[in-house]
Order: sequence, then C-alpha cells, then structure tokens
Amino acid sequence: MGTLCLIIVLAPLVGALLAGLFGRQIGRAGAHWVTSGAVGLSFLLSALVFWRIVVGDAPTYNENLYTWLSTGGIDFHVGFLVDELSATMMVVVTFVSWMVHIYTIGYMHEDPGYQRFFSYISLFTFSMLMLVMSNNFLQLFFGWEAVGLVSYLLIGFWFTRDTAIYANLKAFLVNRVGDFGFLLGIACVLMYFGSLDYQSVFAAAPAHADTTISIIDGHEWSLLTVICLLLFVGAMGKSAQWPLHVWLPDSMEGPTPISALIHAATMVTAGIFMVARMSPLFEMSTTALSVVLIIGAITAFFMGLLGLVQNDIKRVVAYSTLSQLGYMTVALGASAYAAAIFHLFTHAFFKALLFLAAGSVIIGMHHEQDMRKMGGLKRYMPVTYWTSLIGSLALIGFPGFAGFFSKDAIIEAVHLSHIPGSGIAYAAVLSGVFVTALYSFRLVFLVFHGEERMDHHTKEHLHESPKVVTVPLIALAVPSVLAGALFVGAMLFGDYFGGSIVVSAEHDVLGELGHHYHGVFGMITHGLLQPPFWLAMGGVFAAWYCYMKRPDIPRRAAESMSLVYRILLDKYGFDRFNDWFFAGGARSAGRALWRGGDVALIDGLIVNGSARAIGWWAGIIRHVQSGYLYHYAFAMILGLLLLLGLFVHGVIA
Amino acid sequence: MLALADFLIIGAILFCLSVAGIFINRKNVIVLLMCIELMLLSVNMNFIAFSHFNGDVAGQVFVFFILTVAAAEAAIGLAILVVLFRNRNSINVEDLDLMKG
Amino acid sequence: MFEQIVFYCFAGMLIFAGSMVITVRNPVHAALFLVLAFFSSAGLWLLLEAEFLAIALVLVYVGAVMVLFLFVVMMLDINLAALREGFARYFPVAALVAIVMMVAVGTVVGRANFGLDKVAAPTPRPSDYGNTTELGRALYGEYIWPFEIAAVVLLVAIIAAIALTLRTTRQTKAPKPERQVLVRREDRVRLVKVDAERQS
Amino acid sequence: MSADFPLLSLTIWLPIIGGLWVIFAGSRVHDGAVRNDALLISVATFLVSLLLWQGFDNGTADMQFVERLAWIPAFGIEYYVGADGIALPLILLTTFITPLVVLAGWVVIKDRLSLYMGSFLLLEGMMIGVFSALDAILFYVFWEAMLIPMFLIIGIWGGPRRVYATIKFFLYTFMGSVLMLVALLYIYFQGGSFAIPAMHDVTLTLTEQQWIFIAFLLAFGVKIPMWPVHTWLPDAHVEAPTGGSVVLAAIMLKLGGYGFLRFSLPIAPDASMSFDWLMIALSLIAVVYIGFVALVQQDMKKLIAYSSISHMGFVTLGFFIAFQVAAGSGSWDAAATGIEGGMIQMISHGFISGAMFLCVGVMYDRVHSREIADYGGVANTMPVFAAFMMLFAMANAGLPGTSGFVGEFLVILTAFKANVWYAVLAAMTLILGAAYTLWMYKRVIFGAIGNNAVAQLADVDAREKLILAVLAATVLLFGIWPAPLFDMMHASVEQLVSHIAQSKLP
Repeated sequence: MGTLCLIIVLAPLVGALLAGLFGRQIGRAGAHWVTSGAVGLSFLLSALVFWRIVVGDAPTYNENLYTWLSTGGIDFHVGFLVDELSATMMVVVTFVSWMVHIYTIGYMHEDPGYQRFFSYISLFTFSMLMLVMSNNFLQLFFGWEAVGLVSYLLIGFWFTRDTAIYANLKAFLVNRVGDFGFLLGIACVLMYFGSLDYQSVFAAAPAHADTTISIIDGHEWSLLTVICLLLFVGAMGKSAQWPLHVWLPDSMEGPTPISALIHAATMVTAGIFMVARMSPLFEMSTTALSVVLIIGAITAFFMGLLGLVQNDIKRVVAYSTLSQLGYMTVALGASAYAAAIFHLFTHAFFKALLFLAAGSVIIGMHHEQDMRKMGGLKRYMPVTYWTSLIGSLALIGFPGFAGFFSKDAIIEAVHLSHIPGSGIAYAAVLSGVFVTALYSFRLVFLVFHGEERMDHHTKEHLHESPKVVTVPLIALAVPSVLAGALFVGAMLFGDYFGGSIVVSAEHDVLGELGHHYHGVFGMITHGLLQPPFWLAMGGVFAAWYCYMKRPDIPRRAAESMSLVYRILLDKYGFDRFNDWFFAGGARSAGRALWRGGDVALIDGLIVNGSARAIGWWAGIIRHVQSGYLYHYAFAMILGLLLLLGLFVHGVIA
Repeated sequence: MLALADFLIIGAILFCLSVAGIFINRKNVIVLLMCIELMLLSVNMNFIAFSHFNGDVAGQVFVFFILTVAAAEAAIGLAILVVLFRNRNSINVEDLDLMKG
Repeated sequence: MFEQIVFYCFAGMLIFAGSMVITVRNPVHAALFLVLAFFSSAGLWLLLEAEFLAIALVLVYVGAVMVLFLFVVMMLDINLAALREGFARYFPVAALVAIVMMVAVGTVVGRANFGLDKVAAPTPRPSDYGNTTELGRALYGEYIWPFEIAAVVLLVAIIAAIALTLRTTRQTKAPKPERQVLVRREDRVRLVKVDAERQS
Repeated sequence: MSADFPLLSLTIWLPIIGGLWVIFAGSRVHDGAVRNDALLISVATFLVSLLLWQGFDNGTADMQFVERLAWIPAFGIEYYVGADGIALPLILLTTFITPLVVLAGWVVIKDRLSLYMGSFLLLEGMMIGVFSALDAILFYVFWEAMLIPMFLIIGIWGGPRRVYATIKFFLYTFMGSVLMLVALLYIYFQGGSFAIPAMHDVTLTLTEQQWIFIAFLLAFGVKIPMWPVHTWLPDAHVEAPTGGSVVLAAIMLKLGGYGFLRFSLPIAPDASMSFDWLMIALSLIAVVYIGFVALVQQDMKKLIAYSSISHMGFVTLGFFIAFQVAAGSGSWDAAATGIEGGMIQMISHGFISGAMFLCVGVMYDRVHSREIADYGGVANTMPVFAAFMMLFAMANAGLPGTSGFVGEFLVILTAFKANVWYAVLAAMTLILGAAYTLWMYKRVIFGAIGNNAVAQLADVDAREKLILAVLAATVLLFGIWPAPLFDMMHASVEQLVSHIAQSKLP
C-alpha cells in the first residue's frame, strides 16, 4: 500500500518536472502524453486504492515514510493516511484532473506556453494529492501552500495580461491571509498536543475538551474552539468563504481548464476536506461549528445573488461555485460532514462540466466571454448544449440528478440541526436554491436559447468543439447524473466514511435523516414534495419568464432597484474596500514608516544629524583660533588667574 | 631685618606688572618680549630669595639655567621678529593673523 | 637698618622701571627702562648674597639681550603711532587684572606665611664662603647633566637664530669649496690630436 | 587526515594567503589568469571545508579541530581556534558562497580585477576566522579586519553614492564593536583569560552582566542589523557591487547572530533573560515595521535589503524567546527548537538573499538600473531567469519545500509557546513577505514588455545559469531535507541551552 501511495503522489510530480524542465526537448505532444499519462496512472491506482479501502474495506493505511526534521523532542514526518475520506478525495482529484489534462490538449493547442501549462496542472495534482493524503499537519500545510503557489502560477499563466497578474497576486495574498490563521492553528496544536500527527492529536482531543487558552489575558476561551476557528480561517482562505472570497471571481483570468480544475473541483474543496478531516476537533466545540455554519450561510446566499448580475459566462459559474462552497460549509457547520463531502463529490463533476462547457462555448465564440453577445447556440453546439443543460439541472438539484441528492441532504440536515445559527442558515440555504436556479438557467437561456446576438463573422465560424473537448464533457456528464444516485445511500447514511469522520451523538443530523431514508426512489419522491424542489422550479420559471418571454424585465428591474443593482454590481464593495484599506493602507503605512521612521528619524535625525551637529560645533569652536597673538596671551593669563585662584583658595580655606 | 616675604612681594609686583604689560600693548611684539623678560626676572627674584633664606644653592643653579634659556628664547624671538618684519614689513600684531582658524 | 634702606631704594627703582617699561611710548625707552630694572634687581640679588648671578645678570642680560633688543628696535623702523593707539582702551582692564593678581598672590606670599617668624633669617656665612665657588661646585658636581643640556639649548638657539635670519644674496656667485674638491682630472683636461699644417 | 593536521587554520589562512597572492601577482598577469586563480582558491577552500564537515562528529558539543598556540603570552592571548555545531554551518555557508561570488563578478568587473578578487578572498578568510576564533582578542581582530575588504569593495566598485554608504557602514559597525572590546576586556579582568569557553563560566553579578549584554547588543545589533540601527544596510546594499551585496547579505549579517550565540547568551544568561522582552520587541518591530517599509521601496536592492532585515528579525526572535518558552512550557528543549530555527533561518537566508541579489545583479549587468520602474515583462525575454527568480521569490516569501520556510516555521511554532501575540506578529511575515516580494516580482517580471531596454534583454548565459542552478538546488535541498544541518548543530545547541538554563549569579 505504501509504494502504491508513493506512485500515486510522485507520478504527477515526475510528469510535471519532465514537462516543466525538459519541455522543449520532449515537445508539445511529449509533454501532454507524459503528464496525462502520469495523472491517468495515478487515477487508476487511486481507483484501485478506493476499491480496496471503501469497497473491500481494507484497514486504513497510516504510515510515516520520511522524517523531515526532528528538533526539541518533536519530529516532523512526511507520511500518508489513506482512509475512506482521502480515498474518495483522491479519486475525485485525479479523475477531474485527468479530464482537464485531456481537455487542455484541445483548449490550449495553439498556446505557446503549452508544456509549461501541462507541468503546472500536474504539479497542481501532486500538491493536491500531498494535501489530501497527508497524515500530519505539516504536510497538510505543505500541500496547502503548494496548491496556493500553483494556483498563483496558473491564474497568472498569461502573464502579459495585466488583469491576470493582478488577479494572481490577489489570489496568493488572500490565500496567504488564510494560511496566516492556519499556521497559528497548527502552532496552537503543536503547543498543546505536542505533536502534529493526526492520530495522536485526534486521540488526545477529548482530553483537552475543556482546557482553556487566554489569548487576551482575562478572557478564557476553550482551546479547541480557538484551534478550530484558526484552522477554519485557513479553510476560508482556500475555499473562498465570505470575507476571503474576493480572489475566486478574479481567478477566472486564468485559462478555463484551470478554472475548472482548480476553482471548481479540487483546490477550493481543500478547505472543506480539511474541516471534514478535522471533524474530531470540530465536534468538540459547538461555537466553532456555529461560526462555520453562519459563514457558510452568508457565502451561499449573498454570493449567489451576485451571480445574477454577471455578464461574463465564466464569472457566473465562478459565483455559482462560491455559493455551492457556501452550501458545503453550511453542511460542515451542521456537522453533516458526510453530506458536505458528498456534495463536494458531486459538485466536482457537474461544476467541472459547466466550466468546461463554458470553455467550449468560449472556444466556439473565439474567446468571446460576454453572454450578451451570445444566444441560440443550441443549434450550433448541440453536445455542449446538452451537457451544460445536464450540468445546470444537476447544479440546481433537479430530482434524480447528482446535485439533488447532495444538496437536498444538506438542506434537510441544516433543517434538523439545532446548532446555534442553524435557523438563519436554513433560511439562507433555502432562498439560495431559488437564486441558484435563477442564475443557472439565466445562463442557459441567454447562451443557448433566444435570438442570436453574436456578430456575423463569429456566426460563420461557429461550430461544435473538437472531439478532444466534447469527450471530457460527456465523460463528466455521466457522473453528474449517476454519481448522486449511486453513492447517496452508502456515503450519507451508510458506514461509508467509517472512522475517518467522527460525529458526536447530539450533532448526528445525518443519522436522524437516515431513519426516514428508504432507497433512492423514496428520496426522489420525498424530494418532490419538499420546498427546495418547488423553489428550484420557481427559479427556472422566473429565469424563463425574464429572459425568454419578456427580456425587458431585467432592464426595468435594474432601473427600479438601481441601488440594489449597483451594490450587487460592485460585489458589495469588497474589492474597492480591500484595495483602499488593505493594499492602500499597507502602502501608506509603509511609506509613512519608511519616510518618517527610517529616512527622517533614524537616518536624518540620529545618523546624519549627529554628523551635522559635530560640524556645527566645530564651526563655533573655530572662532577661538582668531590668529591674534594677544587673544592667545589673554587666554593664557585667564588660565593663570584661574589656577592662581584655585591655589590661593586652597591655601586660605 | 629683611624677611623673605618682602622679596616675594617684589617678585609678585614685577610679575603683575609684566602681565599688565602684556595686556596693555597689544600691538607691539617687542614690548611683549620685554614683558616676558620682566616676568622671567620676577621668577629669578623669587628663586634667589628662597635659595638665600633656605641656604640651598640649588635655587641659584636654577636661576643660572633660567638665564641661559631666557637668552636663547629672546634671541629666537627677535630672529622671528626680524624675519617677520622682512616678509610682512610690519610687526603690528593686527596684521599677523595668518594662523587664523 | 642700612639693609632696609638699600632694599627699599632698589625695590622702588625696580618697580618704577618695571611700570615705565610697560607704559612708555617709545620701545627704545622701554628697553632702557628694562636695563634699569635689571640693574636694580642685580642690586637686590647682591643683598641676597648671590653675587655671581647678580653680575651674570648684568653681563648676560644687560650686555647681550638688551643690546640685541635695542639693535632690533632701531633696525626695524616701526611707525610708533599705530602701535600705541590701543593703549588707553586696555589700560583699565590691564590694571584690574594686575591688581586682582597682586591681591591673590599678596595674600599668599605676605608676611603671615613667609615673615621672619616663619622663615628665620639664614645663619651668616663664614667669611671664606664664596658664592661663586659654591655655585661652581654645584654646577659641575650634581647639576653637570642639566648644565650640558643648557649648553646644547644655547647652541640650538644660535643655529636657529642664524638659520632664520640668514639671507644669501642671490646676485653674487660664491665659490663652493665642496664642489671644487670633487673635480677630477678627466673632467677638466681633454687631449686633442691636431694634424700639423704647412705654413702657406 | 591525521588528527593534528591544522585543517581549520588551513581553511582560515588559505583564502587569506591566496587573496594576497592574487592581489600581488594579479597586477602582472592578465585578467583571465587572475579570475582562474581566484576561483581555484575559493573552490579549494570549499573542498577543505567539506573535509572539515566530513571529519566533524555530530555527537559531541565540545569544540573540534582545536588549535592553540601562544600569540601574545604577556596577556595570555592565544591563537585559539576551533569549531562546533554552531560555527561549522556558518563556515560552510561562507566557503560555499564565495566561489559563487567570484563567479558572479567574472565578466562585469573590469578595473582592478585582482584587487576585487583578492579582497573577496581576504574577506572570506577573515569571516571564517571570526566564526572559528575561540580567543576573544583573535575574534575581535578578525571582526575588525573583516570590515576593511568590505569597505574597499563597496568604496571602489560601488554605485554613485558609494563613499557615503561605505563610510556609514564602516563607522556603524566599528562604533558598535568598540564597546564589545571594552566588554571583552572587562570579562578578561574578571575571569583572567581571553579564551571564550573560559569566559562562558565567569560568574558575574547581574548589573555586570547587563552592562556586558548592552555592549554586546550594540556590537551585534548593528551587524544583524536590528531595528533602530539598521539604516546602514539599505545604503550599503544599494551602492555595493553585486558580489559585495551577496557576501554582505549572505554571510556578514550572520556574524551578529553568531555573536549572540557565542557571546551574549552564554556569558550573560541572566542579563539576556532580563532583556529578552527588549530583544523580542525589537525583533518583532524588525519583522513587521520593516515588512511594511520593504513594501514601498522603488529600488530592488533596497527592497531585498529590507527583506533581509525582516528575515533576520526572525533569527533574534528565535534566540530570545528561549527564556519565556522555557518558563512557559517548563522544558528547555522547546527553547532549543527556537534557537535551531534561528540558526536554520540564518543559513537559509544566506542562500535565498544571496540568490536574490545575484538575480538583481544579473538584471543590473544588462540594464544598469535597480529601479523597479525601469523593468516590466522581463519574463518575455528571459524565461529561464524568470523561473529561477520565481523560485527564489517564493523561497523569500517562505514557501514550504524551500529552506526559507523551515526557519520561520520553527520560530513561529516556538514563539507561540512563549506568547500567542509573538506568534501572531511573527506570522504577519507570511502576508508581508509574500506581498512585497511578489509585488516586486509582478512589476519586474510579469506583464507586457515594459520598455525597449527590456526588449533587448538576453537570457542568462551558462555562467549565470550555473550559479543560479547551484543556489536553487541548495534552497530546495535544505527545504526538503534539512536533517543534515540539524544533526550538525543539535548537540551544540543542546549544550548551549543547558548552559543558559543555569543562572550565573554568584
């Protein structure tokens, strides 16, 4: 098992190094064969591992392969922990990444940086696998930052475009803010648990249930809440939760395949995976869970709203990802970790599908991304149309599709959970369904239906994307439909995750949900009666009505509620605020400290100042040397008088 | 009877006179040199007085050396004066401020 | 009693001469008054039985140094007006300084500390006592080393004075003996072979 | 190698004699020969130092390769050298960096090449001397002598304001170290011998220790540089030639850190404990304050100089949280992690900042400007160089997998044990470090081609590629496999920590 894991992890790395360092030598074809082959191999092996662990319930594999460092009684390892949770994630990551590798062959075939791109995406796969399969916090952090680095490289892939290099710097810094909290969390774990290995930390967790830590002296906070919140800050950074979500929409600057790979399927789910992995810790503090719940709810609902006003096809899908991540976080908050992972699992497929479909539309439209210049593509790109329709249906949770099972499970789990804040979360999640349906079908109608608004030239050349693009679309469409039905029983209610996810008794909403789960069809029929279904249908109808029947409604709505519209357009002013306060603030603080502190105070006043002072004094003393003889004589006599006075004083006194 | 104090007072008066002399004529270097000679004379006076009253000839030996040194000093002082005059053709102290700081 | 008179007479002359030296206008007069001061102090020294030094003072100082002064004063034609004009302005300050110093030294050196009671008059010398012999014995006995140094000091002073004031007139060509000694026969003598010519 | 072969003295004196030989022989032979000789000597020194490492026994903490000869018997001053786990890594860093610096100045230095190469070799020898000196006066002599070659390097081959910069550099360091001499003498009179190991055991009252600590603080604080006395570094770096900058950043800043470990902590442990709040405050200021200042620099070298100050802030932080960590967690081995983190940070910063300066040097050799505004889109014309610079920029921002991360990670972990807020402030470097490095990287490397100067840029040639590749390999190697460094210094740090633990008050 150990060597298997090593091959799974190292294959993409080798592929990346080969493509990256020897790109020119092995040529374009060589590059994509090596990398896709490597990732394909690692997908097959992870499928094998998945089969052994989940189906054949082999024991979870937890092995330290290499001691990175041992200092001060603590030794840091590199090791693998393969259990149901990481096996599932391994399969998801490698499968989606493989699809993207194949898709990129078509999408990037005329791009000069071809080999470089392939090396980046397989490097990404390597980092993601390191993150997912790690058995200690250090390697998790290593994978965490490596994934951040690769997303930085990929977003800024077309580094000649100013918006791209602005977006990748922004992405990296926001991720770094998340890692700032994450590292403090790790330091706290190391301090109180004395080791960074999951096994020992999770085992010792109950013992620390009520130990407290006083960060601000005088206030005692429960240790585990502090640790969980700090770790969740990391997750917020990586999975673009509410305050740290600003980087995800901008990351659409990168090529579409990576938007699909990174910003839909894998990287952003790292945060969700981490919280699920840390379930033993999160279960110990309800305050942390309620914070997760509320942050998830805010992200889910408010980011969904933003999706309504976007005109760039990729931005709409990006905001939908944000909102779906909010859903997963809400699931985590309601400690329905299995539901979160299940939604992550299904979401990876249909969101990657939607992104790649958008990519295929963009190729067809010769890199035109504005939906207002599209329309009626149904006739020209049938495969893309049908696959994106399936994706959208799965996204809004149309019964029978993958999304339905995972999203409904989350909604009902939140409904049942009574962690503080679950009421608000339930409301947000419910209204979110309507918003999701509205924006996803707005996209479908604007792009594929209605009158053709593109200019004459593009209409001539409009044709279905090449096979190498459509095959992955279809390949992803299949799981978008079936994955839900196949896995809902086992993952949600069965003992699929076994020991990897720990849920304490009073939070076990999925357990309650499981009582009245009887089979896939039962869930579908049950779902038909529940509010989420009707909300979804309402959303679809609203989208149809506004964008097909009466296209003037959106315009009039925008004018009447202009304030709301402008706020939404401005993305709640987050970007402007960040630029002004953080970036501008840091720059002006730096300038003040530098000009005031270094240049004026230390250099000017003390260093050069003292030099000037000495010069000034010397100027004064210079006048004593007047050159006149009698001045000198006079000075001598004064000295004589002084000494005489002292002497006489001595004698008399 | 003459006491040692009388001679010391004489020496002191001479010394004060020569100091006043230095003060008074700022301009004339020669008078300045003379005042220095006067000062040395007052010092010798004290030496001789002490040597006489303490019956120790060392004082006188010292005066002897002071005389030689004073002579040498006067000689060089005047030589400098002469050279100075030759270059500056004036020995007014006001003009001799070449060594100004 | 006689000593008192002689002492006061010489002391008066000495102080008068001293004050005149610093106040008189003409430097020549100042030099002459200085000579007077030396004579009166020589008198006082004789009173203190320092005959050799008194005479040495007169010979060395008056004879050599004052002559040098007068010689220099007369040689350099100094316009007296300029040198005197500062006199009145600084007189009060000078007087003040002198008085302050006199008071300071006077309090220390007065009769209280050095009067007859404190410092007894010396026992009179035996008749065959010669100040010069005793001084000579001291000079060439214990103080031989400083004596040699004094000699060197004088030598240096002489050389310095000459070096400073020596002026070689450039126009005249003075023979340089050291060069003449070094000349060799070959530099000066050259044998030239000349062919005999028939008288035309 | 027989035991009594003076290996350490060979490492010290080979470059010094070599340097002198290059200077004197250099004027007669043509430049090519000078370059080859200099490279030969520096590589030979590196090989000798590898012998040192190979012969070094990681187990014991006491001094190895000890040589002791009477030098000035009157005062008991000896030529006493030796190396332990703390000194050896720094010696290896010195001998590793110098050949690269010699290579870096290969083409660009035209005038007086022999003096240039010679002064670098002299500098190397003296720095190794400082690291291995075990006699206080020998240490002081090497410490001061080292300034002279650096003074020449900045003064002769520097930029336009080089005279101001080099005088400021010299006076700053000199002023600090004069007080150190006073302290050393005081300890000599108290303890009776100049040998540093003996000095460690001299019992001193608290006030004495505090005065000695302040003297050492001034000398080493200027060198590190710590916050208030750091303004000489940006000027020195901006004006120094590429090679000078690399050596200054890679090795000379470590002398201050080494000084703290060799002198301040062992000789005055109680004073260090009583002043640790001051040191922690200064280090945290250095990390955060200088982080912000680095953000707004327009000159690349100044930016990297400020970033070195910020990274060196971690070194002092790592050293001086030892007391509070021990007090907090009750065990001294957590404190050892802090000190080892500081040590690793010093060594990795040597590689990273050296590499960053080399990168700026590569660009400076082509465009002759250090202003960020004069560049833009260098990646288009110099892709290989951009890749190297990306790796070093990421290492500078402390990316795991590179050596930059190891030091900062350990120090932050230990700082958390001392006090949460120390860790919070120290962790700010994650954001600030990434901000200023990557913002500079964006403006210089990314984007469309800025101006025609950038358009004509030629990519790195074989020589530059060799230097950068070697440094990249080291940065990655110590990021992935830092164990050998730790094993080397582990025993010595343990011994140092146990030494600090006992108070020395009489």
